Amino acid sequence: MIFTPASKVIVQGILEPLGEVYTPLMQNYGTQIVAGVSPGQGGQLLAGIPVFDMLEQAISKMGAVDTTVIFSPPYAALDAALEAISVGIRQIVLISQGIPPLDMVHLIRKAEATDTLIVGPNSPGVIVPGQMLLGIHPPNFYRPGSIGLVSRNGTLTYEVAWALSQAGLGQSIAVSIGGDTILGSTFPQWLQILDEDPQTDVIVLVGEIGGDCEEVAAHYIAEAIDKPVIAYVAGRSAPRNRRMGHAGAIIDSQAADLGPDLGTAESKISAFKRAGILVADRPSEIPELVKRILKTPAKKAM
Amino acid sequence: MIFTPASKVIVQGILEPLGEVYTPLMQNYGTQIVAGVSPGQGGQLLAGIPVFDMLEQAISKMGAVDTTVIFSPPYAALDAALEAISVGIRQIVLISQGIPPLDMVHLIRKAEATDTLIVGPNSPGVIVPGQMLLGIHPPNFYRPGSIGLVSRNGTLTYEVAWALSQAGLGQSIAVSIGGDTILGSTFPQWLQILDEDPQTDVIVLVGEIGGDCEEVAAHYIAEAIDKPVIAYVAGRSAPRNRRMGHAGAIIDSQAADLGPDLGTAESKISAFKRAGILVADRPSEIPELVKRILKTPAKKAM
Amino acid sequence: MDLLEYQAKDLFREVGIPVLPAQRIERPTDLKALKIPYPIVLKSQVYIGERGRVGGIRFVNNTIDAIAAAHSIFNLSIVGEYPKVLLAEAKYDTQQEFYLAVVLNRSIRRPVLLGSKKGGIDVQNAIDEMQHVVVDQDFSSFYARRLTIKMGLSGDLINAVSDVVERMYRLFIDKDLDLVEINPLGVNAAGEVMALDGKISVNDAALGRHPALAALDSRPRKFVLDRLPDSLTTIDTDGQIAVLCNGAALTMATMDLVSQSGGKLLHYLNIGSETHHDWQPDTLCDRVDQGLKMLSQNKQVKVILVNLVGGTVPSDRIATTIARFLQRPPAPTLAIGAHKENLRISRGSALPKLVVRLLGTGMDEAKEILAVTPALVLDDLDSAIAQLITLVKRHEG
Amino acid sequence: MDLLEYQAKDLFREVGIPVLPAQRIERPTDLKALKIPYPIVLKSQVYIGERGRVGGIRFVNNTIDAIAAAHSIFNLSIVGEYPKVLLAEAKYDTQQEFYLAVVLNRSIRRPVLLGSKKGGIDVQNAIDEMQHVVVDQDFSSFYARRLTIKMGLSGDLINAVSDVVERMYRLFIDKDLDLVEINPLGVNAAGEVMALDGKISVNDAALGRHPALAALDSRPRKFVLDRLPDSLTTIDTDGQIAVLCNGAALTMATMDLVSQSGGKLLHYLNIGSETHHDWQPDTLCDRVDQGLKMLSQNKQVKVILVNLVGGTVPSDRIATTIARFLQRPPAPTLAIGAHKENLRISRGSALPKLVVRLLGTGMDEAKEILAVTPALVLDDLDSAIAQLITLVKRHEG
Repeated sequence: MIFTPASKVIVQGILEPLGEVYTPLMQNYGTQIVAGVSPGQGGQLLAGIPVFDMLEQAISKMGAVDTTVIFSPPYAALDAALEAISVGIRQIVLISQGIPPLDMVHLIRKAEATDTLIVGPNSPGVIVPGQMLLGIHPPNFYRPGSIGLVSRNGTLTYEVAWALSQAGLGQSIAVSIGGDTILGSTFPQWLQILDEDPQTDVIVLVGEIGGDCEEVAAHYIAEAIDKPVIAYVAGRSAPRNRRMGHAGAIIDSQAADLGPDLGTAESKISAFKRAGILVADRPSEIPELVKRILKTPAKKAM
Repeated sequence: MIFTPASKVIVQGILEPLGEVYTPLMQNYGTQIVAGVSPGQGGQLLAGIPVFDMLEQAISKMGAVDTTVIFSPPYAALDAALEAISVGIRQIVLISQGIPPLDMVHLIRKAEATDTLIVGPNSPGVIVPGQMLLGIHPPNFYRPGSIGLVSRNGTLTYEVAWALSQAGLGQSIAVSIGGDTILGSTFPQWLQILDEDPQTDVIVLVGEIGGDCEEVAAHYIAEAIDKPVIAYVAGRSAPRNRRMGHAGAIIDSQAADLGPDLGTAESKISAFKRAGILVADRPSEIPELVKRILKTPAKKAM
Repeated sequence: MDLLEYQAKDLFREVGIPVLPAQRIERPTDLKALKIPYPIVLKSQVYIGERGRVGGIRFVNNTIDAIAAAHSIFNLSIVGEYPKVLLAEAKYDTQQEFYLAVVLNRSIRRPVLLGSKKGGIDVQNAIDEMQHVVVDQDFSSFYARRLTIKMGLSGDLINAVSDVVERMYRLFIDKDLDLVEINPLGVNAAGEVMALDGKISVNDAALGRHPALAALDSRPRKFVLDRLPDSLTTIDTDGQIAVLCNGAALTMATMDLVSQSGGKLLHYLNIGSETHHDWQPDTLCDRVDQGLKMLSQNKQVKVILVNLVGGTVPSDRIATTIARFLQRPPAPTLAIGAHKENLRISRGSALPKLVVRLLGTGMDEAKEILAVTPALVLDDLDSAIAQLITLVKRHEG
Repeated sequence: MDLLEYQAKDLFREVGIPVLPAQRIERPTDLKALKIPYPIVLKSQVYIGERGRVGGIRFVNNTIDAIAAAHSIFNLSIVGEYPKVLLAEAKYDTQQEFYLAVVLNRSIRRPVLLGSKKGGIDVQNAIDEMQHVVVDQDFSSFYARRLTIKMGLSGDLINAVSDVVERMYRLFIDKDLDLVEINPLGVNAAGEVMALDGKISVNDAALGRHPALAALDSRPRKFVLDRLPDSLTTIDTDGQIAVLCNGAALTMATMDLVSQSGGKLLHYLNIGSETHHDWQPDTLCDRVDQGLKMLSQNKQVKVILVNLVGGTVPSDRIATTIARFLQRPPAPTLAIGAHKENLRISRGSALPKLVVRLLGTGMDEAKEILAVTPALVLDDLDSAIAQLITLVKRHEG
């Protein structure tokens, strides 16, 4: 597992409104937040956490950290992430939405060159129920357990986590790769992490319309994932060519870049079904399908 | 040795005037030039060498190459070098002068990330006497032998090579790192290569005023080089703050960046002397010093 | 945000992409001060494509014909849109027409250069021969040359076309574009190239750092970060249901459940998630209030399903907001139909019924607060949907 | 290429670095049309620094004083340079003055950000507190912040100053600068920053791709790639020797040998190396001819040492060029002394003696060709130097 309670965490943009609300919540949940950064506001304290002007000052005082959670304003997020990479941080959680896509392209190239894991942007981050929170997941919807939950949205992820928890199905880890068009990590990356995680028995993937993430994930699951996967796709009734609220969820075929049907719920559901993956019709069906799978012996041998 | 007669070589900017003059000379000397590139002029032949519009076309037809010699115009040289790196070439010889320094900064970052050796710019390149020529060294001044010759200039390098050859001292390899301010490789890099080269017994370093290449080299030789080194520095009588003809040879202390004396001939000669390196007072003294060294037993044990 | 053709060409001119001499025409009489020699072409400046097929592009040879043509183009609606300005442009004799574009590919997360030797009006032709070059590392000119070679160009055209592609790419990066397209790039007998039509989309999220571009479009934004949309989307014109949720995927999942249960949805409203850097707990309550007002202004909405999955805001605070909304004296409402003409104001109509499903902390208090209001409160989503459908059927029956 | 202060500030304004309201004054009467309110400062626009100490900067409170001050600044030579234009600028009340610069460090081969909390006229103060930040990878704002932290700034000044540094860096990259410097950056009581003086050097090799910048300086270039210099540098005003070589280091080595042998060098001329992409064999011969003409125009030159180490051009071709030069009827010559006033034209004076040392192919033929001329031909450099010294002594003796 990459995210353990022993991980030391820094918060960039800690004095942004969102940082001020969520940093104490993360800390209360058990996350070891050693410092915060807000350029020009160094010297303050938030919930007892010292705030610095720069990451390198924080690290020279507080020691090395493993992970940063970034609440910086969207046009400052790329710089915050590059600053983190420059001081050797290799796990970055980007919460803010509205980061320009070309900033993400720049960051992804840098992350690839330095083997850095990026979560987000426009993501509630990562939660390891009962252990640590890196972001804004509402902890009360989660319970410790063995379901790995991966999505690219926020509140629907909480809804599904709650449905699982209510059904007695706790979660090993839950992550949203984020709702923007250009994302720092991909479904295959996280499916691989969950496949290798000894705490995880079943993977639940919550998808939605737009792009081809789910199609790619379905293909990857069929090829490389041994653990059982349950999928759900939101947006069957969404109108075409309408942005549903975040940049990621739009079905379009700009400049002949995507096939005309790629990105629809039908395309995604049929990709999962072709790959032999069970698809839930509604959120409440997800726990039912997980229970059915847990009762049947594993389909694939290791 | 990195440059062997078996190396396959491509010439970029082969149909530039300089390329048209020197490519046949390189080929006659035994260099295996498999193809040339000149964008927009693909399909032609030069001295029997096929010319392509792009490197990847050349490689897909002629097979992989080890080294590229670039004669492209100065503002097209960065792109040519990046094109070479993108197809996996890891040895680049830049002949053209006038490449903007910031283009070199960009290229050096890329070269460092991909472990690519850059010679030049504003350099006659590399010659392995009797075996291969990568650039514009006049071959008739060189003889095969065991002196490794490294410089950052052109015609003075030929002069020294001729003096050595006349004295019966052939060369294992001769390289000029180039006369511009920002160079793709450094004296320490080449001193290391020559130190490790089994064909090389003595190293001759031909320096000149400007910058701190020689000071850095002197320090590096004292720290890391086991073979004997003879140095020569041109420019004892050069006026201050006058560009002598290429961008590299100017003594300046812009924006408090260099100490006021750094870059003078005195500074360089005394750095060599402090490091215990013999310094020739004139080019004709170089062969005398080499002979003296070859007669005395090696000062440093391996 | 899309730009009009003349705005795209202004940017092309700035970065050295060849465009024809041209002049903006804001009224037909502007043609009397035309500085371009005849013959010219007059082009309707609308956001919709394919204007040529419906008469939005006219070739004219003199001022009298030009003024007449301008009058008719100004009065020509193209899929409902009238031009505010025309572009008068010199003519160009093309021998070949190419398609060129730079677009961000979200799947491979890199910009992609697109090029086709068969550009022009017939898009399918262009697509059939489309070549792709992924710009996987820092851009350099060779990526543009690679595209031209894949397109099958040779000789001087390699350098002429790759120079245009390179400038398109720089524009794409400098201005945070989602798309820059030239179709067609005309090639004349001398091998000179000319951007004859162009399309540019600026990334909405990046508009804040390009104020000059943002100022080019005065229309209300379809979707603006950090605030509610200016207008509602109609899903089913017969629908009587509206849903109000927080978060895009939750909104879609809720809409799916309504549709799967046979409900007809008129409107949906996503009041946004909590991933804005300047989000504060008050933001959510303010938007619930504004959202309920927006949805209840259309009297065709009979039932609103509120489905909010809470983060930090306790449910009782949200319940208080909803209760306050329900207690307010009814405001004048607006029936928003498909056409402007149907707009009419009706006073004193009743508020829609509310089915409220909140997930979060403080649920007991929330229920207490809403118990004294007409709102129906349910704990789980499936029950809320069932209740919604029952209510709608009761209303219809 | 250096820019004048007002040219540097125009670039600052373009990229959003705060500068004061200012106006160019080309003649004192321009001050009558001044748009900036008094008091103002008038600044001599010369390339030399330290103009303040010699009266090149004056504060004035009204038009009459301003015109008088302008007259005196226009007539004030600063180390030999008269201003063509003055800069009239508003006054600024500074509380602190910082030094900021971006410069390319040739040793570490990266741009470096420089900053000092003690800017202003006393450069030594700035240097004592100078902080360095190497931009080792792609630039991002945090490099600029790092500089401000190292400078010891805190609070809002961190963001205000790092914003200026960031804009300086973008300018440095976009315009291929060797140096961009702000000294001082003024900070007023409200914590606002202002670039009060600025210096920009554009890299000469890159000027070809910045035509707008190249056009800012009409003075003849000291050194231009691809052609000979416009004027000769004088080393020793008593000297009678000139050397002509190909290549900078060879020129320097040859000068060193002359000097080591007790020769007094008047001029040197490096006719360039063969690393121009458009170099052709004819280039060398043309330059030998032009170079010999340049050097022999000064009748103080008694002996020219030609030392050419050949690449591809056979020595006999070079010898033919030299022979032709020597056979040409003597042209009017110019005595170039240290001062303009000494310029005089003398006709029919004899050509200088030539000592020729060529290294390359075709040496036998070369010697034959030169045997019939007054030139002395030698095989090795040391002998050529010895011959040169003998000739000079004979001339003196």
